[in-house]
Amino acid sequence: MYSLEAKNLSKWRDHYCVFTDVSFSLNSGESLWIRGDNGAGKTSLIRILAGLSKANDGELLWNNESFLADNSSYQGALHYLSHQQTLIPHLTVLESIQLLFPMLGAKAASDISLSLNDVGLAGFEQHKVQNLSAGQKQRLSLLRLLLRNKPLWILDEPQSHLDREGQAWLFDTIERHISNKGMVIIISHAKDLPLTHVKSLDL
Amino acid sequence: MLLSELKTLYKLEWRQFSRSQGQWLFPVMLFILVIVLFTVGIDPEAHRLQQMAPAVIWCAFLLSLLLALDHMWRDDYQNGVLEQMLLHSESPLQLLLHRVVVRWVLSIVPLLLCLPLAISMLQMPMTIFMPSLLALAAGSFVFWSLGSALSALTLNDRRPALMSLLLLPMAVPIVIFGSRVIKQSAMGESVSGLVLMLVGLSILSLSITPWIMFAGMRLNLD
Amino acid sequence: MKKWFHQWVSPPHLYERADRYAKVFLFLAIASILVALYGGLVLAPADYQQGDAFRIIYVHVPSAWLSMFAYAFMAGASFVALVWRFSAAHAVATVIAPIGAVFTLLCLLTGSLWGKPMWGTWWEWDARMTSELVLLLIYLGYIALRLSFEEQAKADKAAAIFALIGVVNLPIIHYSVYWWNTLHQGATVSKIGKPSITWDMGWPLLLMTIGFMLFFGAITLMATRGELLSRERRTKWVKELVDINRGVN
Amino acid sequence: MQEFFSMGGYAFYVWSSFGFSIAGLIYLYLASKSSFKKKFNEVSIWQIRENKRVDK
Repeated sequence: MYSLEAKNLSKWRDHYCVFTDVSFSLNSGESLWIRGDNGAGKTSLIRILAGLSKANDGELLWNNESFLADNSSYQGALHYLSHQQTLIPHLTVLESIQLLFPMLGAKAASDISLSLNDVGLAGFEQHKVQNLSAGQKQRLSLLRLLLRNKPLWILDEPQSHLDREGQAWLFDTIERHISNKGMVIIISHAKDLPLTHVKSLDL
Repeated sequence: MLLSELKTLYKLEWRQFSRSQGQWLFPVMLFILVIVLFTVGIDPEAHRLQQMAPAVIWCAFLLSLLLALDHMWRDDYQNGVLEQMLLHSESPLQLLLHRVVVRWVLSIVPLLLCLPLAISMLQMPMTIFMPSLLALAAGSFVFWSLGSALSALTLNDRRPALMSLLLLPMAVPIVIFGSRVIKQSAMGESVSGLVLMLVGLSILSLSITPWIMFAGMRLNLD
Repeated sequence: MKKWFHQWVSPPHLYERADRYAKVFLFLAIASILVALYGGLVLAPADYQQGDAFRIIYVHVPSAWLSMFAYAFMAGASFVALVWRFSAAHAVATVIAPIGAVFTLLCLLTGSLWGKPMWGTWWEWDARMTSELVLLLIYLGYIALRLSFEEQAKADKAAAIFALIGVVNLPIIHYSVYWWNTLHQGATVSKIGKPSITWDMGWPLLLMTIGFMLFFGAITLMATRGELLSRERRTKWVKELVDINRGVN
Repeated sequence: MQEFFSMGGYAFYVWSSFGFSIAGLIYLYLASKSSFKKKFNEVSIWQIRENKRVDK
């Protein structure tokens, strides 16, 4: 069982306040949906949670222990997917999985064709990433989530570029992760998230 | 754990190098072009060429490296790979340092292979080959590591010129010592002291720059 | 000691004191510069080798000294700001950079004007002139780096790091240029022997340097006040201060 | 007096050096002064705007 708690987080950029007094708590088997208008500071918040940025004020507790941005037990437990697709254009799909993803915290896949089948990219092994469509790139970068099992997923608009089928697959995967006692923090512009046990946080 | 990480890094860098659609040739082409332009700017008589040669070789070499330095972090910064690498690495400092060294080797080897060509174009004796090779390797490492640090510091700036303007004033000592190596070895004098000086500078830069790189990245990723 | 220092560099305290000190410094600076001008231009005898042209030393050397002193001060402030997180030190470093650049430019200009009659050329690749030119480029780089950031906090950190890189590099540049210069020095014939400075030539130089330093202190403090206000605009003391001066209360 | 201004034939170099230096110092003084004023005005305008925003 894990728990993540944020108390009164605030972020400033010079004299401009990005957000103040953000608090939430999240336990295993729950997900947090971060909503808000453009520029409300969703990405800033999520980057603080991923340990890439520091809050100016407030506290973050992982398993009831406070951590600084470089706490290794917390860092080792999370998987952060940014809104960028985090792919190198002139590698092939296969090379991305074998070489790039291990650099980005995923294990080398044991059965590549099976995992590619999972995200609907079977048969594209030798295609270069730059030749894939935006949706296919998104599927490929989501594959990283499956390659190493980490309890906390932090996802910045994961369903962008995905078609209906892709979205269904994505939310199925998230749902499965949550029911396996995982935790998910997700930014989404969707009107409605097809997830159970979802808390929402409005910025 | 770290070892396997580094092994993956080497493989990844090599794959990117071999897939870069000839991009590794651009610095080499620039190197030759600068020498050609310098030469057509004067009357190419042997003694005049020999007088200019040390400066021309060094300036052409460093300018070509600038071209390669521009891609040191920028591409990975823009597509988000850099932050993920730092986030998930066991030892980000070492990872960055290894990447700097790998890229340095991949960039200077093609340039050094052109050195005999440059020497003969400038009508210098081939005896200067070995000393200048050593000096160029050591001097370029100082330049390269400082350049990587400064480009990490200027990641958020989209204009590629800023890093060059910060870096080039710092190249003054390298060019002074380095071109002296070429000049003295052409006259048959001993240059080991000068080469050692450049090696010393590269050790100094190796001990300082990883911290600057790391700080620069943290700052620009915030 | 540390507590005292902390209190002294707290922005409202610095802001308030800076005004007073700036006025005192400015007064002393103008007084000593005027006396030194009189001493240097009228009282000091002409040099037996260089004649009256040597008087350029009274503005050239103080600006050269200030150009380096300002850099050292800026780097020191950057170091303090990075290590102990004094926001006021970042403000000081910010305002020093352009001031230091102006002094460096003055040093190059006066050096060039001195070089023309003595060496017969506006620019001689003299070791000091060359490293002074590199220093100017580093100042300009520092300012450009600062301007490239939108966010002040980031600009502060990056610029401070760059200032410290410069501190390591400048001595290396300086000595390498000296070494380079002595190697080819044989070719140039210079009219300047080592000018042995006597006391009646020396005191105006010393006084002028002190005057320049006081002046540097005064304008740095004045500019720092504005920078502090701008950086601390959210704090209570700035709000009160602005309200009082606007007569709102 | 004539002799003083001619500076032993180096008048141009000596006087322009001193002229540039004094001009530089005056420029620095004016620039610092005006930067303080500029910053002060900037902050007071910012504060008026901020007060309005908070009142809303």
